[in-house]
Amino acid sequence: MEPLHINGQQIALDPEGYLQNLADWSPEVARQLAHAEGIELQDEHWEIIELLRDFYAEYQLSPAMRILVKQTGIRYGKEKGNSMHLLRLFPGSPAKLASKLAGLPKPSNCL
Amino acid sequence: MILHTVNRAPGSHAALQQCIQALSGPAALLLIEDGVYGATPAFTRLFHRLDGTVHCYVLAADLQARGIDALVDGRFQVIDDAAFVQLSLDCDKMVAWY
Amino acid sequence: MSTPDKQLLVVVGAGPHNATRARDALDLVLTSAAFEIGVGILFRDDAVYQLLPQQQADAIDAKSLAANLQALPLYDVEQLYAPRSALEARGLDPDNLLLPVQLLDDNATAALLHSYGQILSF
Amino acid sequence: MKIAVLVYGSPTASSAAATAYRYARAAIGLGHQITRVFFYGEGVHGASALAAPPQDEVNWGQRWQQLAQEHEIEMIVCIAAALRRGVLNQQEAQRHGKSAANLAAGFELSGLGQLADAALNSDRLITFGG
Repeated sequence: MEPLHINGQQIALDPEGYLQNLADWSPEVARQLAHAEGIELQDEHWEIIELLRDFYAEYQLSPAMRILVKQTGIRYGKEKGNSMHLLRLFPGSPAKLASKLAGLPKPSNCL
Repeated sequence: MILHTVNRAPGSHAALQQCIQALSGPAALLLIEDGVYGATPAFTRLFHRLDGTVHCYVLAADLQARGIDALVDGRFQVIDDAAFVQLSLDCDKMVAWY
Repeated sequence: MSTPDKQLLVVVGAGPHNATRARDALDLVLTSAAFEIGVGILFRDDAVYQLLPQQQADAIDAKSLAANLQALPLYDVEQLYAPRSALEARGLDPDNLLLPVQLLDDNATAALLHSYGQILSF
Repeated sequence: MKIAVLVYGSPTASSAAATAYRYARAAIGLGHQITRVFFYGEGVHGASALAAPPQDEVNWGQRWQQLAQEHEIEMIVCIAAALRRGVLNQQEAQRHGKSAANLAAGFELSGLGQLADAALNSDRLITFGG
């Protein structure tokens, strides 16, 4: 996929638009990746992206959907800890899409 | 009853010892692949811990392939592939040690 | 949670850097847990080395299995076991482990194998 | 009886694929059904269509293909383990920008859920370690 251009730097993407190099992630990268998916990031999106980045930093894992829902509830309250909230923010498959925008490794389609 | 299989040679690997340590009867212990070397007399001491409720088997094809079918210790019953299948069905689950 | 005969016991015998065995076992556990299948782990033999705190996998450019293991409680995987003899044989202190594991004597380890519906060993 | 088989060893570095094959054939011969064979860890190498052993040696991948075809056995290859080791179907090759695909016909890439399912929903799960 065409690379992103941020501050004169090229950010390489793989064929599905995931970062080739996870260290390239920045909030601006997330904004541009989201834009390519037709999403304009709002505060509620950033909450999930931050949660995913913290989760990954601590456990070196991308959480499965069920775990993401649970963790969202613990951190941001019950009204957000459900799959409807996540589906509204990240349509289709929320755990996968949000992980992509958060700069986590591409899942192996394992689940 | 649990079927335990061991596929590593006892001379170079601890799988057989580890299996025997975790065994309690009633159980079946089947040696396969390089594990069949464990059925030769040099290793009988490893089996002293087992009581009569642990039945010991060894897979015929793997013995023949290694030229040791004449060396099998009397504790073992030599079985073919079909008997292996039957044994795995007589037991309700298995643990593979490798 | 599923009934005992529908629960899996994943038995792992490899240390954290022995090929991909420890990770393969853990991946199966996490997948099962994500599908809400009841799953326990028996850390046998060298697998107790997985439980050492202060592992620094990045020193050999490896991914940290220890970090992954610490996610187990979040996945509601709380049936964690290790034979006391495996720790003793390796001179490890049972009070200084990464995760709260239930220590078993050899008879209890054998009984544990009998108590699960299915066993998958790595 | 419905029997599932797990192959966890590579066809060159272990006997897992060979022993599992003999077991499966014997089980079918006794009238049992092998529902699924799951290839995990180094076992995924057995699903490469590019293995080209000499003619006087057995190609275990091919033997599995034949057996699966004759007896309608699902042959599932763990996708995560396969991607790590370079065993890819066309779709994954594209997803990952690779120049070739090598998953042999008759094998299917899928997730570990298929192994958990086989463990809980078959009469037996028989593991062949590497």
